[in-house]
This record gives sequence, C-alpha cells and structure tokens, in this order.
Amino acid sequence: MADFLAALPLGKPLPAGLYGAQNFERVALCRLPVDACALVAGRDVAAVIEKAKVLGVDLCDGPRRSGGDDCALIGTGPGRWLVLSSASGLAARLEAAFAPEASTFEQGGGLVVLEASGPTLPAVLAKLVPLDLATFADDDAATVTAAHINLTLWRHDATHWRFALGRSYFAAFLRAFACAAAEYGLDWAG
Amino acid sequence: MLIPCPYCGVRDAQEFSYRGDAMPVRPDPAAPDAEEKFHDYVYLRDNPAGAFKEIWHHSAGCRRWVEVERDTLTHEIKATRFSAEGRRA
Amino acid sequence: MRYSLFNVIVNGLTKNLFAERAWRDPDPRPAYDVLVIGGGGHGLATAYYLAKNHGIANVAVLEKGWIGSGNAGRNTTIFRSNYLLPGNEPFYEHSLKLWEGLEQELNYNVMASQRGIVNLIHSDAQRDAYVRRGNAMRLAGADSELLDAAQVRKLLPFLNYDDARFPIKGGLLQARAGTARHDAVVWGYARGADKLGVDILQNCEVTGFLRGADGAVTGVETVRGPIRAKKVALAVAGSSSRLASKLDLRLPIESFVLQAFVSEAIKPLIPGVFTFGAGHFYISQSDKGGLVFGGDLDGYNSYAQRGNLPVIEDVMEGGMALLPLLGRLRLLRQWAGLCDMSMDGSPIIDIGPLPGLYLNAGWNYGGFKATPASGWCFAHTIARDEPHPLTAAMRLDRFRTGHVIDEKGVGAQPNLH
Amino acid sequence: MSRLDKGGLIDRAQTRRFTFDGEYFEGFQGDTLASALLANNVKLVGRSFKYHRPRGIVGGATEEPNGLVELRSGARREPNTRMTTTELYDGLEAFSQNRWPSLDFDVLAINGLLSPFFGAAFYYKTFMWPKAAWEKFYEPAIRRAAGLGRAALEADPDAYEKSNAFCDVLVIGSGPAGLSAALAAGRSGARVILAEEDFEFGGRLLSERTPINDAAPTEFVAKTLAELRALPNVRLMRRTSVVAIYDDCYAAVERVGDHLRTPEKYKPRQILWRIAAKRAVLAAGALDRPIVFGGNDRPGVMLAAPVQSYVNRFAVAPAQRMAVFANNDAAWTTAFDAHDSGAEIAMLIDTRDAVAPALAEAAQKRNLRVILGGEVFATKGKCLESIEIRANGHTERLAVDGLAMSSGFSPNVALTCHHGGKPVWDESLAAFVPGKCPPGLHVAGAAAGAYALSDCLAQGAAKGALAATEAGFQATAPDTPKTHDTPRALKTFWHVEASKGMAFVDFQNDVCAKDIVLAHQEGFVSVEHLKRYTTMGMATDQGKLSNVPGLAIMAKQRGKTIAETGTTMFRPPWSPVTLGAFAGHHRGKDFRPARLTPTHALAEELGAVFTEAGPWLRAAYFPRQGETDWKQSVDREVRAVRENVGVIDVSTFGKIELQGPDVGKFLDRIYINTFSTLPVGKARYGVMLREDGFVMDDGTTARLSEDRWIMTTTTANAAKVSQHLDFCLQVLWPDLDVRAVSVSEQWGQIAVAGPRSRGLIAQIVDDPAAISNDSLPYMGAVETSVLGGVKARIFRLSFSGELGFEIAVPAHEAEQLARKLLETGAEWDVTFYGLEALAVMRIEKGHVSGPELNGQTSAADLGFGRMASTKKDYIGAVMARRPALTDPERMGFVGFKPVNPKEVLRAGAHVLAQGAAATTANDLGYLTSATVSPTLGGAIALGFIKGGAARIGEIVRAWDGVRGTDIPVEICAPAFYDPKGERLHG
Repeated sequence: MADFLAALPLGKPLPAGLYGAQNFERVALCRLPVDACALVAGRDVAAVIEKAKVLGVDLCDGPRRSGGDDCALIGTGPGRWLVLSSASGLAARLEAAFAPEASTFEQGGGLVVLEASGPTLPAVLAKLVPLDLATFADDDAATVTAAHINLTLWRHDATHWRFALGRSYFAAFLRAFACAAAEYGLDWAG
Repeated sequence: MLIPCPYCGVRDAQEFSYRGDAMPVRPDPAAPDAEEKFHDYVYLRDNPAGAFKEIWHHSAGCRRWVEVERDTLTHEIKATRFSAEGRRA
Repeated sequence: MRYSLFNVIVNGLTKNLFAERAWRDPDPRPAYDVLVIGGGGHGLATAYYLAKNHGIANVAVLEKGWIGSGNAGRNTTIFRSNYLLPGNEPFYEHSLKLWEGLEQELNYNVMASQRGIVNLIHSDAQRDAYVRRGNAMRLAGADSELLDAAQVRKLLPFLNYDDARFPIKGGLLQARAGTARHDAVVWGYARGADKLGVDILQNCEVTGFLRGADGAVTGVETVRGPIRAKKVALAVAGSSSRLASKLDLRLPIESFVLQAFVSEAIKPLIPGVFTFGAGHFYISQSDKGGLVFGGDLDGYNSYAQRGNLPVIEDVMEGGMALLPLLGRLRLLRQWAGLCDMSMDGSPIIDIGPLPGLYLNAGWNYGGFKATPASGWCFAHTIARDEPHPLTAAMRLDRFRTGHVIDEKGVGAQPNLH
Repeated sequence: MSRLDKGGLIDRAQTRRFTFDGEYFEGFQGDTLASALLANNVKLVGRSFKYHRPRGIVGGATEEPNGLVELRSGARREPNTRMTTTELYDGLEAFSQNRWPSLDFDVLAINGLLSPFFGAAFYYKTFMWPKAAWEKFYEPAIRRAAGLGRAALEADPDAYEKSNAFCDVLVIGSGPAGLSAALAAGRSGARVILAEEDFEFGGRLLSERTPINDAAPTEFVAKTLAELRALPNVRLMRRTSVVAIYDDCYAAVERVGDHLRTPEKYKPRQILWRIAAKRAVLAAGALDRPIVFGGNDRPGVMLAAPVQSYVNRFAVAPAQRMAVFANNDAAWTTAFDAHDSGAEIAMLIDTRDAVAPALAEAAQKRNLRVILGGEVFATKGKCLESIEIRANGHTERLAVDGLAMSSGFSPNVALTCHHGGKPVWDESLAAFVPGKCPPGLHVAGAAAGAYALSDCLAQGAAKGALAATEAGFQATAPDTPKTHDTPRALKTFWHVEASKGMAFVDFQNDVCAKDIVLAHQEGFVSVEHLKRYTTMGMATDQGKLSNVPGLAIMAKQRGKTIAETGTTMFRPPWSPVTLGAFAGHHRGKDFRPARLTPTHALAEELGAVFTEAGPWLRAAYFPRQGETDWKQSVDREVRAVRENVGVIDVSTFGKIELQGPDVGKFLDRIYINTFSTLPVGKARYGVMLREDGFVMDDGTTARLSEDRWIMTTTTANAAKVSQHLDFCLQVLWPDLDVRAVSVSEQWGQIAVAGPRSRGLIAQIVDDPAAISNDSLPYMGAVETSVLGGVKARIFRLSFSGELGFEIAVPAHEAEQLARKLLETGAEWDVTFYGLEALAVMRIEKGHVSGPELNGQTSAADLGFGRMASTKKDYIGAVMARRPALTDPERMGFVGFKPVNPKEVLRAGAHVLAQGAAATTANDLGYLTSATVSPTLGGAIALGFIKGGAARIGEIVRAWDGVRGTDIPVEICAPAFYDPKGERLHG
C-alpha cells in the first residue's frame, strides 16, 4: 500500500511522535484543551452583537474570530458562532450573557481543537483545504471540508492555524494530516 | 464550479447540496385544490437551458440555504443570496 | 446490401460492395403518418418497430445534428435488467431479450456481449437489499445469482480484498447482462428503419410545433421547413424539458450531466461489468481494450455536456479503493451526457399529454439498455394509442396518483436517483 | 551510434543505463527514452493496433502514436507509456507491447495481409453467425488481439496526492510565448504559476536555433527563468501538465517521481493540482502533422519538427541518411539544422512548385538536393530503406533510412475547447485556431496560430500583461527581444492520392485514407460519424496527428471545405493522465474517513468485531472465549439483555438540539404527530415524512425544558434530517424562532437495558432518585449528573424492548462512563452488546429500522397511520393522501414466522401465495429483516405484504429463488416479543 499510514489501525488516533520525513522544516501539531459551545442568535442578531459588547467582545457576524483566548467567538454561519474558552463554565457564562436573544449549545465534549505551525504548513494545508489561505488575515475563519472531513479553521496568528472538528473524525483527520505532512515531517504532540 | 456564498465567500460547489428550482412555493395545504398544487410543487420543475434560479444548501459550510442565479448552459453564476420563500417575487 | 462474412470477403476482393450508404439522406416530405423527434437509439428503434411490428413506415426521424449525437453516443454501453420494482423489471427484461437477438434482427453486429454484471455487496443490509432485487428479477423471468465473497474473488481476483475501507462481502450477478457497441446500435437501427422506408432526416432541428385548433399537435417547424404529421412522438431524453417548453408543458424532469471515462487500451483485464456498492464507481472493458467507467451525476441542473472535477475525483477514488491497480493506467478521454432525471428515477412512456403527442422521456442514466424495448413499447403506444403492458406503470400521471416507481426510495429529488 | 559529437542539452557526463526488451543501452541525463533509443540506432519500437505493422518513433512529445512501451515491471508496470515523454533514468526498463512472440517477429502482422477484408468497421458487417459464436469465439479473439500494453496485476505501490493552488495568472507552456507572458505578469506583482509539461522549461526554444538578442535561444530561456525565479510571486512548475479546464478550475498533474526509478520516500509519484486562476494564458505551442502517403508509417518516417528537436536538443541524428518531405518552410529549417549538425540530408522534397528565394539559397548554400513540386508516393523496407519520389512526371527511388515529413502545424487548441468552444478553421494556416475560449483564458503564440518567433514573444508578453491587468494589476508588456524569423510559408497539402501501399491517417489505430473514402461512401460523413466509424482519432494520441489530415480527406470526398466539414471536439484531458492522481490518498482504508464512537477503544479492548455502518465503525458483537460462531455471541448478548443487563454505545444516532420559543410549533409541522403538547421531562416517538408523503425518518424527541428540545434521528439519516430542518426553518418558515444545532458529536450516548438496568445505573447516577420509576417513567427524560458531577441526560427509552435507559454524557466522558458501567456491573454480570444483538432484539420487538424505512414506505404502510394527526399541517400531509398511498391493497408492515419452526427465514425473500407461480404478477411482498430469535427459539421476520395487517393469520410462502428456498410462513403481527410492552414499564 502506498501510504505510510496504511499499517496503522483505523480505530485509534495516532500516538504522539514524529511521522514522515525527518526534516528540519517539519510541521508541528498539538491538541488544545478548550471548552466549546455553539451560540445561535434568534431573529435579532444585532441584539446579540450588542450584548457581546458587555463581554468586551466586538462580535463579528462573519467568518472571523472575535474575542480572545478566554472567550473566542468564531463565526460559522449567519448569527452562529463556535465559542471556545480555556476557562471552565463556558455554557453558563454564555447563557447568562446572551439569553434569550441567543441560545447556547454545549459542544465541548464533541469537538477537538488542534493547532498547527511550522514553515511548511502552508504547503501542507494546501493539500487539505481548498481555500486560498494566503489571503487570510489573522482571525479569518472558514468552515470547510478537508479530506472529506468537515471542520472549522482559523488563522490564529501569523504562524499558527487552528482547527475544530468533530471527535468522531479525530483519528481520520490525523491520518489525513499526517499523510499531507509526510514529505516535510510531522511532529505530533498528541 | 465556485459558488459565492453570501456568508462564507467563494466556495467549491462540492461543499453544497443541491435542491433545484428555487421558484416553487409551498402551497396552502388547506386550499381546496391542495393536492393538485402540491403535485406541481413537488414534481414539476422549470428546467431551462439558460438562466435559472435554484437553491443549494451550504451543508459543509455555513449551513444556509442559498439561492443561486446560474446559467445551466455555461454554469456562469450571476448572483447569490440567502434563500427564503416569502421574499420571492 | 446484406452484411455477412461472405460479403466482407467479396468486398475485400472486389472493393466495391459496400459503396452504398448505410441509410439514405432524403429531403423531408411535407407530411408523414408519424414524426419521431430525436435520432438517438430510442427514436430510431421506435421508427424501426413502427415499421416492422406495426406496418407504419410513413415515418420520419428528425435529428438536430447527426444521429446518435446525444446520449446514444455518450454512455457506458451497458445493458442489464437488474431492476427491483414491478413497474420496471419486466420492461428491462424484455429489453434484455431483444438485445440477445439484435444482431440477427438488424443484420448489424452491435457487438452485444453478455459478459455479466456484478453489483458488489459490502454489508449484510446491502446483501438483503440485493437479494430482494435478485428475487424480483427472477420473478420477472430474468436471471440473478448471489455470489459470496469467495465467488466474487474468483471472478474478479484483482479487486481490493485485503485493505478495503468497505470490504467486499459478495455480489449479485446477472450473467446475461453485458455491453454493446453503442454507436453500432444507432447505426443498426437506422439502417434497419431506412430499409423499411423510414426517412432519417439529419441536421433537421425542430424549432417549434404546429398546433390544431383544439391544441392538438399536428406537426413541427424545423430548420428544413414545416412537416405535418398525424402523430408526433418525442424521444429526446436529455432535452425533453427544452422541447416540452415549446409546447408550454412542464415535465417532472430535470437535466443533469453524467460523466463517463475511458482509459487507454490495455490487454483484456476485466471480464464483465461490476459496480462498487460503497461508492460511485462502475467499470467494464471495451472490445478495443479501453476501460470504460463512470460514477455519480454532477449533482446540479446542467445542459453543458461537460462535467466538473469533484465528480471525477469521486469516481477515481472509488475506482482506486476497489481496484488499486488502476493507479498506473491513464484516463484517455472523458465525456458527459445529459440525463433526463425524472422525479422518481424511472422513465415515462405515454400518450399525450396533448392530443397528437406521444412522450418518451425521463430515462435518467439508464436509457441505453432500454433502447430496444423503449422503441418496441413506444411504437406500440403510438400505433395503437394505448400503453404497452410492459410500460403500463410508466405513465405521466403516476406522480399525481402516487404510483411512483422509486427504485432508490429517495423521493422527488432527481439528482439522488 | 547516431549521437552527434557535440551540442544538445544532454549532460554527457552523466550516463544513464537502461534496457529495452531486455537489451542493454546507454543514454545521458537529459535524454528521453525516445532520444536515447534513436541515439542507439533503434528504429523498430512498436507494433500498430490492428495490422501489427512495424512502427518507429514519429513524434517528439505527447502526440507520439507509435513509441509506446510498458515501462517498469511488476506492480509498477505502466502500459502505453510514451517514449517521447519518458525521461531517461538509471535502471529504466522498457518493453515493447502488443506483439507476439517478439517485436521483430509478430505473428499478428498477418492482419496486414488481410487488410483488404479488415477495412474500416468491417466487424459491424460480420461475426454474426452463428449467434453464439460472437461471445464464444470472435469476441475473445478480437479482445486478445486488441488492446495495447498490459496493466500491472498488483495494487499500485506508489502514493498520489492532491493539492490546491491559487494564482492571478496561470501560464500554460514555457516556450517563447509562455516565458514572455509569465514575465509580463510576474513583473506586475501578480501571483503567477508557470506550468510546463516538459522536464525543462523553454518549449521550442530548446529545439530551435534562431538567435534571440543575438544569442542562443537557450540563453534567453536561462535569463528569463533567472528573473522569474527571483520573483517571490512567481511559481515555476515543470513536469506539470495542465490537462483540463473545468468550471473555475484548471486541473494539472505534476509528475514528481516519474523521472526516478521509484519516487522519493514520503513523496508522491504524482500530484493532482486544482488551480484556481483569475486569468490564464495558454501558450501550449503547436504540433507538426504528417502527410498521408503510401507507406508513411515505416519506422524511420518521422515528423519534421521532432526531428529538429532530436537534432538540436538531444544531439541525435535520427537516421544516417535522411530526406525531408513537406509543404512548408518550417521543415526546411529541420533539414538545415540536421545538415549543419553533421547529419546527411539526401533530398528535400517540397510539394510546392516554388519557395521563397532565401530558402532556396540557404539550401543551395548547404548543397542540398531540392525537389520542388514533388511527392513521396511509396516507401520500402521493414524499417525504412528507400522512398519513391515523383516530380514533374518522373519517378525516382532514393535510398534513405530516415524521412522527415510535415504538412504544417496544428496549434494545441485542445484546452480552449473544454467549455464547449469550437476551434475555427484558418485557411491561410491550414489549421484550426482557438474559437470561443473558456472564461478568463487568453491564447498566445503558436497555440493561437502565431508561429513566428517574434510574434510568439510579443504576443506572449501582451497576453501576459493583459491577463495580469484583468486580474487587477498594473502590467505592461516587456519589450520584445530582438530576433529574426525563419520563414513559415505553407501551401495546403494533405494526401498523396496516387500512392503505393497503405497510406495512414491514424497511425496507432491503423486508419488509412481508403477507410475515410469508405466511410464517406457509406454515409458516415459527419465528422463524429467518421471518427466513430473508422476509430480515427480515438487512439492514445487523441487524434493530435490524425484529425486534421483525416478531415481534409473527408472534406475532399464531400467536395466541401474543411471549415464546412467541421471538427471534432477536444474533450479533457489534454494528454492521458493516471487515474491514481485523481484519487490521491483516498484509497484503501483511507478511501473515506472512518468515524469512531466515543467507546471505540474500550470496545477494541473487549475484543469487539467491528462492522462498517455508513461512515462509522461500530461494534457488531463481542465474542468471548469458547464461542466459535458469531451467532453464539449474539445470542448470549441478547439473552443477557433480556434476562439481566446489557450496555451498548448508541452515540451514532443523529442528535439535534432545538431551542427557542417556537420549537413545539415547528415540530408539529415536521412530524406527523403532535409535539407541542409534550410535557417537559418527556420524550415522544415521532415519524417525519418527505413532502411527497413517504417516510423520511423516525426517532424520539424529548423536551428538556420549556424551550429546549433534543431530537434523535437514525444514524443513516442524521445529515439528511439536519438539512431538512434547515430548509424548513430558513426557506419555508423563517418567521419561526427556532435555533437548531447538531449536537451529534457532543453527546456520547450509552444505552443500558435489561431487567436489572435500573439497579446498575443507580450505581453511577449521582442522585439515584432521579431514575426511579416515578421520577423517570417510561418515555421520561431528565437532566442530571453521573460519575460525581458529569453532566448527563437520561432518557427512559428502549429499542430492545426491555426496561432501558439511554444516558447521554459529553462525548469525551462517554468512555469513562462505559468503563464505570463495566466495572460496577461486574457483580451484575453486565454484558456489552453490539449492533447485531440490537438488530435481533428490535426484530423481536417489531420495531422498524433501515430496511423498512427504505424511502418507498408510507407512515400507514409502517403501521403509523393512526399516529398521523388530522388536525394540523405537516410536511408530506397532503401528498400522503394520494390514491396510491391510501390504497388498502398497498403493502403493509407485518411479521412472518415459518410454519415449520425449524426453517430459517432470510431477508430479501419475496412473498407468494401458496401454489402461486413465481411471477411478478403474483408478487405479494417481501421480507425486510429476519433472524433466528434466541428469545423465541425460532425464525422470525419482518416485511411487507399487500393488504397488510388485515391478512394476519394467513399462510403464504417466503420465496427466495436466489437462495433456493421456498418456505411456508404465517403472517403475524410484527411485535413477536412482549407485544403489550409490559417489560418496558418495569
């Protein structure tokens, strides 16, 4: 079989380690421990944006990340955001801040958030994501299909990209990512 | 084929699911000729070779139903907007 | 000139036997008994059987371009009768029986070759569904056979058995299914119809219809002038809506593009036809050696007669998943046909919906295999003004009554059939 | 050796060893397999398709119809590989193909002698008698004789990748026009991709000698490339063929590892590039064409432009003594270059009566013998030994072993046709030039019919600047470098009509001039008919050489111009592409991503056997030691649930959470039954229809609080239902305030079922009172916590028919929950069970599932008729009232059991009346699901029968012709086990 992952079982995520070429310019990938919720506005999106100001967030109703690490709101659709937070109690905070204009849906148990970096990352992402990522500014986000897997990605900063995807696809995504990164090498922190 | 999604920007048509003709409007189920109207609504389609309004679901993106004005001969897309029946003229 | 080995040899020696045209190139007459619009396989077969079975030879076939330029020339040449529902299966089985004698019927070698088709099975539920189908086929007098994984492996040893995402657990075989030379089918019916007196009018695009006072269809306008007829029959699958719109009719049909592909010629590899049950891929090998394969529709309305990359990738991914030796073979050519996708995935053969009009449409992606029976039954419908028993379920009003023939059970969503 | 002593772009310091048909040869780095074989005096390289005529190399690139080999061996064998595009590498193995027993002596060459009988399409006229002989005899023989090379019989061991690229300007081809275009666009700052099919940039500049800025053209190439390489916005891609133009997408294939013996480790063999370019410039050049004359296919007869290329680029004289036969000036340049390189040019035959004086002088200066108004009408030799020339009424035989022919150039317009545009005939060029192009595509240089070098440079620069400007950049065309042009005059000439021997139009498919005449006589005069009838243009060279001469001969037959005769369409791909490239990594186990349930790792530990359920991998059953058959394990699991307690991961169900004030109203319109009246803390089973009145899906929906609901869907329909809800909310009823989100990934759901299930759950629930029969009755739903603070939703539901609970916890906690159940349950003898046991139990209970929800059944068919509300509108309500859907004779959902309890029923059997013949007319129904019930101790089945439940008690037959069984069965109610549902309420 052609792909070097073929020998690995489908049924578990890749263990941490180095994969592919042992290049200096390899890509690094790690998993971020964050809580997540979906926030969905009712019919009055403006009211939701207004309420976000109370949290100190200039909320954008578009495919962008608003806010910071303690509460990052990433637009996934009109009046819809994926909200990530490194602090606990996210759902309650959102509920308190946005109800009833927007509803909160817990997603922290079902999402995996990954962060990738490295000098060859653009070439690796080009194999996975059919978007012109060179035109992305910091915080620009997209919900898109990569290697038949649906995910939301955004440019965290000049060198880091993040992905949020469903848990059930985690192992499959790692395989696809490792394949794409193989020629440069992958340092997977687990 | 690229479809300019009003929310996500230009995306490959592959990310969308197709429904077809955008023009049929769900009839009043209480109308006396409801069955005939529903027959037309469910089964009859404009199927022009040329300018066409159709709806697509951006199922792998923002999950919005999008109305697309597209030419079925050239695949050229003239305009897109979020779909909603009530708004149609 | 009758075709035979003897005559081929005589021709080789004297070099002038086949100097005659395979079919005439007449000018249109002002009126015919029947006009068949569409010089594809269905239209030509209809004309042939009108003359042959019903003695109606005052017939013209009107073709916009060259005969066989539509889907008859853009398909993957498979014939089979492995359908599920009673509205379909007996019809396709009749078609298969006609294929079995077509060379002799037409005195034309259409290279119908009963190489068999295997629908691969990848799960227990799929096996149950295929057994239901196989039994439906047998009830209609067709042949079907359930293969277990070992039997499939023996028949198709080169498939991916060891590294498959969706393992092969068996297959449903129809041994009498096969492939034919699609262009030869068109030419064979054209030659046959022509010999019986049918006029084949190429480059004769229909631009409009002549209507009687009661709205009845009484003829057509063409680029070669008006032509009157007692009966006008539409057999233009792929363009049915376009033509119907000239009569202000809306049909339960949308037009989609279906792509197909052929590889460079290689020595014999694939014995028959087989289909992937866990992806969109089917394949056979032509007599010339090219692998002929295809997959899913391009999923949106189109008249462009060309496809796009996502479906190609999907087909090739399916191909490589199933047949990983394909990797080093090369795609030589791709093409795309326009499919009349109907709302239940099954065809329409009917009288009407206007007086004087007869409709043969909605063949989805399965029209080629239906060619002989479609002509047979449509000719019957036109000649006798009543549906043929085999197409009694294929009427236009079935959507109104709910008697849909929905093999896949996906409802009124044509691109999913 | 035919290698010239000096010159060429080969690296003579790097020898490359290779074999052809087992014989050992040497070439140099920079050679193609074709140039290396020619350098080694190998003339005979292949056999033709039909007549198995000996053939030699004709062309220089993708147009090559003869020089096809099986490259490499074993699993990497690549049939039909063009020698002319194969880079030489050390250890290359090539084998000639379509010959037996050897290339030199091929038995099927006898077909050539039979050619009078084997004319175009003879097979349509014969092989019809006896009827059975076609499949038994004729066709197998034809198939064995047909085909070219042999496919590898093992899985392709190399990897392929796909990648995306974005640019403002894509330039296709790197000859003079392409380089100029890339420079013009690149200097403007536009993102530029320059794609070159060859392994060297430069196009024809590598093969010609016309100076640019008074220096060798290769210097211009080097200088331009240096500048392009220095521009960060320009990406140079060699070995990259742009093969197709789709909507908004150029497809290109980069051959990353084909010039190596095997691809580098971790690198793919090839990459499919999807290039999104705002604008593109097609600068793909033009190809030389043959003249149709008797014996024009003998090894040694080549196209003139490739000969020039072999001489100049590869330093190879393709023959010891050559003649040139042409109708145009360009071929004279070939003769001059060959002569100047030291090859012997014996004669220059031009069909024209006069040529430009400068050309004649140049020939005279070189002392070349020139025949004007002449034609070659015959050739001799297995490999070319002599040609026969006719001029001014005289004939002459000339001993040569090489002949360069040319009837002029065909611009490479194929890509311009990929959106349906038809090329346009240009009589002055005797060629098709681009017609309507795909949007955003400009054509420059020889591909547009501008053959002169200065025109190519100028047009490339102009089109490159135009493309960049249109893409939003300020671009100006760079100054055109100084050059001068060789003459390009031409006088149309296609076919030496009074020829001796077969005159080939399509070399590979052996289509001769006489075949076109025959096609015309028989009425196959449309270009497409001609092509299909004779197979002209259908070979692996895709008609690059044959189409125009073939059309010209047909046009003459018809007494029409070529413009009136028309052209065939060029469909993708431009040149043949490996299938592997289109698949990339998505093959084998990675064909589609596998979805894993939250407890997958635990199930693996427990030794589960997994099965593919759509994209999911699910535990089918958990064999224990000593169990030899899957049914033993499944029966044990069923018994455990029925008698004790079992645990299964049901996370794959679709879960959609709905919030907002209008959810109840919304659900009333989605489901056939009413939901708005559902109290908080309760769940209800619902059935939803498609708008056409047939069942779409079923599942339970629970009301967690006043305006928060959770809907479950079947695993298979999760995405479909979610999309349906989006449609209803966004398109049909945007006035409803409902916020719906898929939470399928969020909630790991573990079902615990069996008489002792409550006792087990009580061990893990933080507040055991929450699950008492009072606080959580059947169809109750409660939000609580488990495992000491893990948020949980517990539903009192059961698919198995036993007392049962479904515990939903955040998916990342589900494994912990399952482990705790296993651990705590040890003393309860808890059993993990799989999909198979679940399926058995649902059949015992008569619950409908995938096989019954097959899209062909109505709610009434499934026994849900009375559930449907008549007081409200819902999706599908109106169409479900159609006559066919309310016909009492419709097939309805029932159970079946064999009259003889020892018989086994299988799904897929049809139902026939006793004594009825097995015909479609007698078909009464079919079995959808069947099992041997460990609980009931015999076979049971579910299915449909005409008339439905009214026939309960009747004896009919389960007829399974496919499996060869015919079993009397009794029609019964579908609920075989605990029909009153008493166990649920325990």
